[in-house]
Amino acid sequence: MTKPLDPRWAVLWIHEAARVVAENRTLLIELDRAIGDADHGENMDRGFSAVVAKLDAGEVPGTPAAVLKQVAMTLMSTVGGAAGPLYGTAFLRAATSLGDAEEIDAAAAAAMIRAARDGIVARGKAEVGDKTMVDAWTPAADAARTAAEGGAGASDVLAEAAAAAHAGAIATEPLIARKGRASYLGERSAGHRDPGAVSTALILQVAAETAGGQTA
Amino acid sequence: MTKPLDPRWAVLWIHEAARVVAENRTLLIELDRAIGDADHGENMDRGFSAVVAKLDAGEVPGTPAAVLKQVAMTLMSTVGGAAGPLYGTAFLRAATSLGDAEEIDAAAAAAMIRAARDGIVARGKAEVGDKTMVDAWTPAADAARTAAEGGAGASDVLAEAAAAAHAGAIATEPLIARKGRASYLGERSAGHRDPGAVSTALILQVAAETAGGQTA
Amino acid sequence: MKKLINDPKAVVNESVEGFGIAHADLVTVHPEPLFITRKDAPVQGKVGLVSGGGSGHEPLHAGFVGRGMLDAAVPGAVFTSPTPDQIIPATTAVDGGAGVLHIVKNYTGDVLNFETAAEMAEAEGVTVRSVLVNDDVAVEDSLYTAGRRGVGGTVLVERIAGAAAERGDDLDGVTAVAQRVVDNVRSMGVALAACTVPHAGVPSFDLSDEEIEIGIGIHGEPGRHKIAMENADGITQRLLDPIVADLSLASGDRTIVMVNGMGGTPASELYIVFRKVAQLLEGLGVTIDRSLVGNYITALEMQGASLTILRADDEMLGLWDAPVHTAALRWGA
Amino acid sequence: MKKLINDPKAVVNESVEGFGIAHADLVTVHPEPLFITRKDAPVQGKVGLVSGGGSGHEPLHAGFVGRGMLDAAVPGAVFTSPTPDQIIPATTAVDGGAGVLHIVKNYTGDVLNFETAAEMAEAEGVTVRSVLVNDDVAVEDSLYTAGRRGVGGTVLVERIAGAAAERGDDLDGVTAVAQRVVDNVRSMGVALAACTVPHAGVPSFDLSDEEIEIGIGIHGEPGRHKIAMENADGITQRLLDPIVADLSLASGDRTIVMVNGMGGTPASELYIVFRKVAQLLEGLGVTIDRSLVGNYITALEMQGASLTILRADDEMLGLWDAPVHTAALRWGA
Ligand SMILES: Nc1ncnc2c1ncn2[C@@H]1O[C@H](COP(=O)(O)OP(=O)(O)O)[C@@H](O)[C@H]1O
Ligand SMILES: Nc1ncnc2c1ncn2[C@@H]1O[C@H](COP(=O)(O)OP(=O)(O)O)[C@@H](O)[C@H]1O
Ligand SMILES: [Mg+2]
Ligand SMILES: [Mg+2]
Ligand SMILES: [Mg+2]
Ligand SMILES: [Mg+2]
Repeated sequence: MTKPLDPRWAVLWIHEAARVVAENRTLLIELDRAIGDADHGENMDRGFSAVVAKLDAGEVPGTPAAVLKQVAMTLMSTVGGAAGPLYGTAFLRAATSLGDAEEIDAAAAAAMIRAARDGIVARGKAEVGDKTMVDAWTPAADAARTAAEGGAGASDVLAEAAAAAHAGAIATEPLIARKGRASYLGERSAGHRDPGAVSTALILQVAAETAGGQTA
Repeated sequence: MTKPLDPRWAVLWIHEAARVVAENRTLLIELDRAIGDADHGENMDRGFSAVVAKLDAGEVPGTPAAVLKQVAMTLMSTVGGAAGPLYGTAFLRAATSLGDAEEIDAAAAAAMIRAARDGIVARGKAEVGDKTMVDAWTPAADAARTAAEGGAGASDVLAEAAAAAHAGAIATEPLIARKGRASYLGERSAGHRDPGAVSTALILQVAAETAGGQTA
Repeated sequence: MKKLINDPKAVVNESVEGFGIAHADLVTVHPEPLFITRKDAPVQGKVGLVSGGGSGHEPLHAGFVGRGMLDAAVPGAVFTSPTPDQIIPATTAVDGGAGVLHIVKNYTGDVLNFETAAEMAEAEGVTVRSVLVNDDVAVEDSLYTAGRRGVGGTVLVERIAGAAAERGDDLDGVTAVAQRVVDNVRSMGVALAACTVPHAGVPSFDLSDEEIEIGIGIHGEPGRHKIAMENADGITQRLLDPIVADLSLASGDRTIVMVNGMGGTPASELYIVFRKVAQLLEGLGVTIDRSLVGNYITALEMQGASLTILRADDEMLGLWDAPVHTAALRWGA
Repeated sequence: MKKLINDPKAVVNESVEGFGIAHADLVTVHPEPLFITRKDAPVQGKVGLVSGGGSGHEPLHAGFVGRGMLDAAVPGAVFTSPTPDQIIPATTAVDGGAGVLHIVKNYTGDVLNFETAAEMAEAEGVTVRSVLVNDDVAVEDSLYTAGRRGVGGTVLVERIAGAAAERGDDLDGVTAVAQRVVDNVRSMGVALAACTVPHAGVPSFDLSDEEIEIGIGIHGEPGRHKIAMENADGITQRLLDPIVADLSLASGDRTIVMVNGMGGTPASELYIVFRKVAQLLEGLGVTIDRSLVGNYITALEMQGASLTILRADDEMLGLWDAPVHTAALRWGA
């Protein structure tokens, strides 16, 4: 039951992202409380609520890229903190990578996730293993490419990306943070999952679900 | 086993008063915490420690009055709060009432307690039933007079005073305070004993004990 | 009990010592017996202003020693009035020949100790007057009780009387201005959580997570009653109403408003309270001509706030604006 | 959670609104997007100073807007950096033609949002420079981490750079002075109890009655490590030592010292800490030439304190003394 990844899908994805972020607001706050400043859930919820309000107020844009660009601008101006510019850049680069295509195919889906990931790295200068959202986005981008190269459909590309992001988020648990607020804790940051990696996994998961994708 | 109420007794009494106050420091703080500002035990302990230090540093004065005058001055300059001036005045008036007698007889003992009580009322303007130390001192003064008039010895006069002060302190429990800090609580002050009445009973009790007095 | 202290018995001495080092340009600390004077005391020909009381209310009183405010502050033990042997030398030290005004908060202990000290200072040749601050509307004022407590209004009395003394008013004049402030200032406080007196080691009252104490003073005493927790706007209304009623504030009245933190409440919350006070007074047609928002008269680390309102006239506003230079209040200098 | 607030989501807006009413003579509050400018902004020909960051650190930053300090403050949500759409108009609003300096505390979020805003403001024709405050010695400074945090030193940077701007230094000059302060200021903090972020509703970390957190920041983060509770003198030594080491403070050095309360600690305790700092520095032959003791950069109602030391030169001391008139820091005006 895969769907065409058109602008209406993009809007649906973002609606679901807002829902899953709201649902996990407390979890994300708790994760951030342990190694940060207890606001990631609040920041993301505030941002995605604003995004949904904005999307609902207008017509559905003509391309997926136009949807994601709007998402980027709204996140940038409502999330704040580290996550705001990082997610903002991620969605902006994702939008740019899509050009004015009306539908996203498998290669485009993989490229979109890669672009998002590269944008985050460009802004935040974190590497894999620094215990940040990069530890979810990087395996996601890798898995998406592998799936696309292996002939998977666009929705399954998203499903592989989501699964990899999820595994990546879990794998942040033992790491000692070297970027972001958690780095101030030094060794005390080990033993907790990174909140931004977890929110990344949640957002990619609903991308896959709304697209109807399945992992191989 | 009654003793002559001479200057050495006065010094002994005050030493015992310091001990009993120190022993009951926490109790007096707790009582004051309930309806005041949690310092009565600390204030009295600070004051009586200073009194003992002062007495120990010098010769035993020639008269009981001289001892009590020194106690008064030291309490006045170390206790602070409401209790400082009130106990200071009480000991000062008690000293004055004794003149330069070298020993305290039954009539003098009764007069001393009356003088102390009247000094407190003159300074603090509280009446019986206002839930203050006056509710211990007043029955003490009355009982002392009755005992002296009934032919009791000086030490038994003190014992009757102490017993009456104790009963008076207990009887403050249901009262609503109309003077002192507890009055700010209005009806919430009922249900707790007045700390100053309790410290009064303790101090009079060791007066009687050191004198070897017994109640009838 | 966790506090940034060494020995509970040394809290006042060590704290005042640190204060004296930090503000050596403004004050002199006299250690034994303990009191604080402004650096240039006695100021010849100026009425001297002395206040004092238990410690734990910082910046009151030492933080208000300096030009345009107090000449001396006399700190007692925590929440315990100072003794006459401190108040007497503080009084004589700031007498510049024009007499000294004692600003006394209405507590039995403060009243008795200042009374004794005034008598003795007079015996030493200093003319002393007293003014009794009793602004707390949480407490019933009656002949048969200890009367209302002195709380936040004290700050305003010290500032305005201090300005009057600085401009050269004589003792009667300064006393009259101080009394006029007392007559026109009222306060009301609330606690969200108690404080812990160092020598006691346990919180001064018990309060559940859903309760607050309305009508508290500044000594960690329980208030007039416990009520269920409310939002800031609701609490503010409860603080304001009895003050407005007691002062009969009406349209056209001008005021100086202080929203004071009890020590453990963040400034952001005090401004939320101030916002509501401003809205409510505007609704009544009462103007806020000057204001203070912050920690001015505290109860250690108590969480809560108090509201103080002075119905001000031209002279009070003029005196308010005159230069003041103390550790905790400074402008025009 | 008991707080003097209404809606957790409205805390910042309502608080800033109250602040704007209380200080209407000093500042203008721009509500949508939220930022605060000094009343007379833009000052023609003067370099504009903009700072900002998460809320909950009051009086930082809005309390430091005014003559001789900041031209604009940009408050984010509690403990959350503000967004570019707030920073950009704040920047353009205070550009008097001489360019704008962004004073940014070193947190990923603050850095990224100010970076974006600077780019966009430049695109609108404003010359923007940035200085990054990173004074917290609790955090290792390394190329492979986010570097040290910006904490108490920010207050000193804002004051001294503000004075330089006020006297007419150009953008390069103001930036250079600000950077010199950054290079010479270090801080270290301790928490005795956590704070509660309104939207989170639970304390930001758990601490037993016998433990304290050493090396905390200003966001309710846990510190570098927990240690057993100590007395004030012992804790002060732990705050001072790493600062002295990092700055290589030595006999003859002159300093500006700030003992800062985290929001829930009484002033009396801060002075006890200051007393010990003064004793220890005197022992090292280091002089305290100026000092601040009080709540200047807080973490809501957190109990604890931080120590900030700036190795000062003549120019810094001169700029420090220049008139400043803001809600939270005022002298000479
Ligand atoms: N330099 C960085 N690169 C990539 N991600 C980062 C970086 N710094 C922080 N993050 C991510 O941001 C998340 C925190 O976001 P949030 O709590 O909303 O902001 P803040 O840290 O400013 O409070 C972290 O969990 C981490 O995943
Ligand atoms: N007006 C008064 N007359 C007599 N006793 C009083 C009066 N006011 C207070 N007291 C006594 O003082 C006691 C409190 O003393 P203390 O706690 O040491 O001083 P403070 O009330 O200043 O903290 C009360 O328990 C009461 O017995
Ligand atoms: Mg965070
Ligand atoms: Mg008491
Ligand atoms: Mg007391
Ligand atoms: Mg944050």
